[in-house]
Amino acid sequence: MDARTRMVARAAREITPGMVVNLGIGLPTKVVDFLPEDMPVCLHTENGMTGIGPTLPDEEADRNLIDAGGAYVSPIPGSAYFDSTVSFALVRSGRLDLTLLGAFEVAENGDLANWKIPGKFSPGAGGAIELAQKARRVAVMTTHTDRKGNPKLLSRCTLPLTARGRVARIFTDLAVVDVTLEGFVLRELADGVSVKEVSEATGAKLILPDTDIPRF
Amino acid sequence: MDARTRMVARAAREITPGMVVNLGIGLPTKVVDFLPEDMPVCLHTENGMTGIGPTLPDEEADRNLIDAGGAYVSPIPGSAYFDSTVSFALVRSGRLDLTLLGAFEVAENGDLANWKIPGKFSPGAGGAIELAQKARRVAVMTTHTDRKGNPKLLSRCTLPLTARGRVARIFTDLAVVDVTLEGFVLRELADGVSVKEVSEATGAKLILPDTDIPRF
Amino acid sequence: MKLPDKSLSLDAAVARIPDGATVLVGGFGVPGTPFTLLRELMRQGQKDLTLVKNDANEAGMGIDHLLANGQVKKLITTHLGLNANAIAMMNDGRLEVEFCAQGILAERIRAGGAGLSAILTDIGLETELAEGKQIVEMDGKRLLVEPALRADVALIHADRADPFGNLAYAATARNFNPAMAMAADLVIAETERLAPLGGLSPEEVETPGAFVDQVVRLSEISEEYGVVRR
Amino acid sequence: MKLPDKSLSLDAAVARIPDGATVLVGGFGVPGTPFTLLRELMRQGQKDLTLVKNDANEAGMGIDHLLANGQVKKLITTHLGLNANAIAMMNDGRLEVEFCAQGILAERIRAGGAGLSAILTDIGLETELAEGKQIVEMDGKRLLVEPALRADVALIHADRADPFGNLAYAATARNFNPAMAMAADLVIAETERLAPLGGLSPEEVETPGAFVDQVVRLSEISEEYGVVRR
Repeated sequence: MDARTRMVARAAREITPGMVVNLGIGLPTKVVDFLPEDMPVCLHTENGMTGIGPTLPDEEADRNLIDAGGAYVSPIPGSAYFDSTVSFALVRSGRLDLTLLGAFEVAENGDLANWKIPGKFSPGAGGAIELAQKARRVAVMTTHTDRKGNPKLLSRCTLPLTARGRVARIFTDLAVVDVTLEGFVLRELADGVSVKEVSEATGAKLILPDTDIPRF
Repeated sequence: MDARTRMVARAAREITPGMVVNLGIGLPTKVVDFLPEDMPVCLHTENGMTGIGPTLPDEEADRNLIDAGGAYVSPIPGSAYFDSTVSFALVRSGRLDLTLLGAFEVAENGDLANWKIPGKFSPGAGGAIELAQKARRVAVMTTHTDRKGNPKLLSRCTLPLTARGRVARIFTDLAVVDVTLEGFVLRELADGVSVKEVSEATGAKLILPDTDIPRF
Repeated sequence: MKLPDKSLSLDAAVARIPDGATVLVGGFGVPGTPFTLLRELMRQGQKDLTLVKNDANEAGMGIDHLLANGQVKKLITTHLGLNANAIAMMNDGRLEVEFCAQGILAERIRAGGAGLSAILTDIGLETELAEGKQIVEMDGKRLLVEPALRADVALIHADRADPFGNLAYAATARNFNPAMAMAADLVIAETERLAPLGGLSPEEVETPGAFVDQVVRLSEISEEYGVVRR
Repeated sequence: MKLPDKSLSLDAAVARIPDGATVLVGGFGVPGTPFTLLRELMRQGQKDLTLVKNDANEAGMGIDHLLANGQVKKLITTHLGLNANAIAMMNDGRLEVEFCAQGILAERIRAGGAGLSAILTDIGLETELAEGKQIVEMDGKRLLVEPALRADVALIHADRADPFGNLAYAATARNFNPAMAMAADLVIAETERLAPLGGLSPEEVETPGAFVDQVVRLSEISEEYGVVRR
């Protein structure tokens, strides 16, 4: 497995039996492939479905059945379709146990920026603000640094925020990092990555736990 | 036809093709029997149905299908069932063309009191406040006087209000009376009733039109 | 991946309701009232309940059992007209009653289920129902703040369900059930028919199971649903 | 008594839309977008429209035709990410765009359809989306006032309908359609299948016909619904 695949596989283990989970567009949707077949879990997509089944090839696709990212998905036994008001009622009222989201920046105080780069990219936030603000637990999946090597885990976000203080955990290609009252705490290391590498790639203080740091 | 039946038959003529109509509990529901069979009209009941069909005898009743007054009703082709939020969305958003309501008191300024007699009868207003406040047209059906002979059409209501200034027309056993900016205007007289009788039974000034007063 | 199973026995589901709970109860008159859950709640005897229901059923039926049994301290409702016991208890000061316009009660519950804080409305302005309520001005218009009503528990009656808690309703037995089924931390649905997962089509589901915590299959239909001969 | 017939031809229905109208447009991506109504609106050329839609479709599809044709002065939306034309027009100042959080846009429209004046919510507080919005304090908490969004016209895509305007939808082609179908003074629904009265069961109706003004039966399914191969 490459670093990205390991990150996805590790993030999948964040999902525990019984959860209702929304997987953000992009990397997070890949998590589906790593969920145990018999695990009781309910996937939600904000365009109006719970119980998301496998993505279908074009020739088997139902033109009326997509997820929020536009992928042609399928139902499983117990799926339900509903409209946008019900879909976000579920998000805002606390019925979403977990959301996994992408990020431009995450701060050590749990702030998240993932929808706007002023002057460069501002297509609107879609459902991200409500997912980030209201899911019971918010975790982020992102490369540890951007394409130019700049850190995405920062002491403070510089971009317009999606939500304040809501990110609990970050999965990257290098590490699993928790957001605590004291700041970023390193919880796990990717195979072959050193503490020093993670520290240098992080734009804020990285607290090391007293205990052993597991590998993933 | 007795006076009450004539009132009901006259009120039925208030309903014109294409309307969405809510008939209040009691006398107003009797209006159904006087609607032409081929008239295009949609009856609404606030517990969650449009397209109300005939009331059924007990032995043919569906235990899950009642109107807001508890009568066992039936569907017609094109009926729809919906929940209470949708039902009152229809009322409040202006989709209800007409409601016919009962009254304790109606005032010459269009105020309506039909839900509470302090110290005697205060079971709650149910859906009456929204019906009276938001139907595009509000008409009242009531006996002209109460059981003791006291007028129910007054210069001002004495009881707690259901809605202010919303009643447009009143059907009674004696007359059809409109609420205008000048006050009550006599529009029609029941068969065998004199202008004097109506005036005496009315607790406010009754304006007579310049034109002939039709009989019903 | 498969969807979780939330089916539970009647007594175990109702045992999750604590004393002092605020409880939403579905139904408008008879249809949609969760009579079996209510009867079990009477049997278990949880106290100091605040009930939220469109009406108080009729004397000797539904929530009237809980009222008569002294389990209810407050009732939030729209109309008590068919229950003389409830009116008497209210008049005697044995029951605190808060009245709400029917559609506004539905919207307050829905707002609770939708994670909103309140709605702004002109319904009830210039009537007694506005007394004591917060007023907000918007675009020069005075509006009432009607706070969202979210509860500890919702008791729901469904026509059909699956073990994940997907629910469908019959005819005018919908009424307050769909909104209430979204608006509590513990949503318990009794169902006349329990299909296996996949037994309800995704199109016919009216309350998605993600809102529902426990599903109780009725072993018999309460005789209180019988057609009332008046 | 029978229910009124609201079926109308495509051109006559769309001809009821005036210049300057605010128009709600159903759909989330492709599913549920009323492509045929939109194409006719482009053909007829009504101007100065304010559109409300979850997204701007993709370049060369749906509302992008209206944007390219210069018929739209303002767009209220949640996300333009898939339409580079729309982003370019916004960046060049040729299109005014108002962004709204997705679920709040849905709730604002629903509030318009439910005859409410506004909702109070904490969504977007302490973000850019809160800028310039009215704030209300309730129980010591600051909340945003999000005004109801009611429009002149709603363009809806249904899977099935009857002549009274009762509507049912397919799978995730629901999205914004049910809320929008309640929230305009002129609601026009195109439908893939038009059943006779009674052809939809009262249980399967999702939008009651009382909210709908005109029903247009599609003579063919727009090729824009074809599965997008990316």
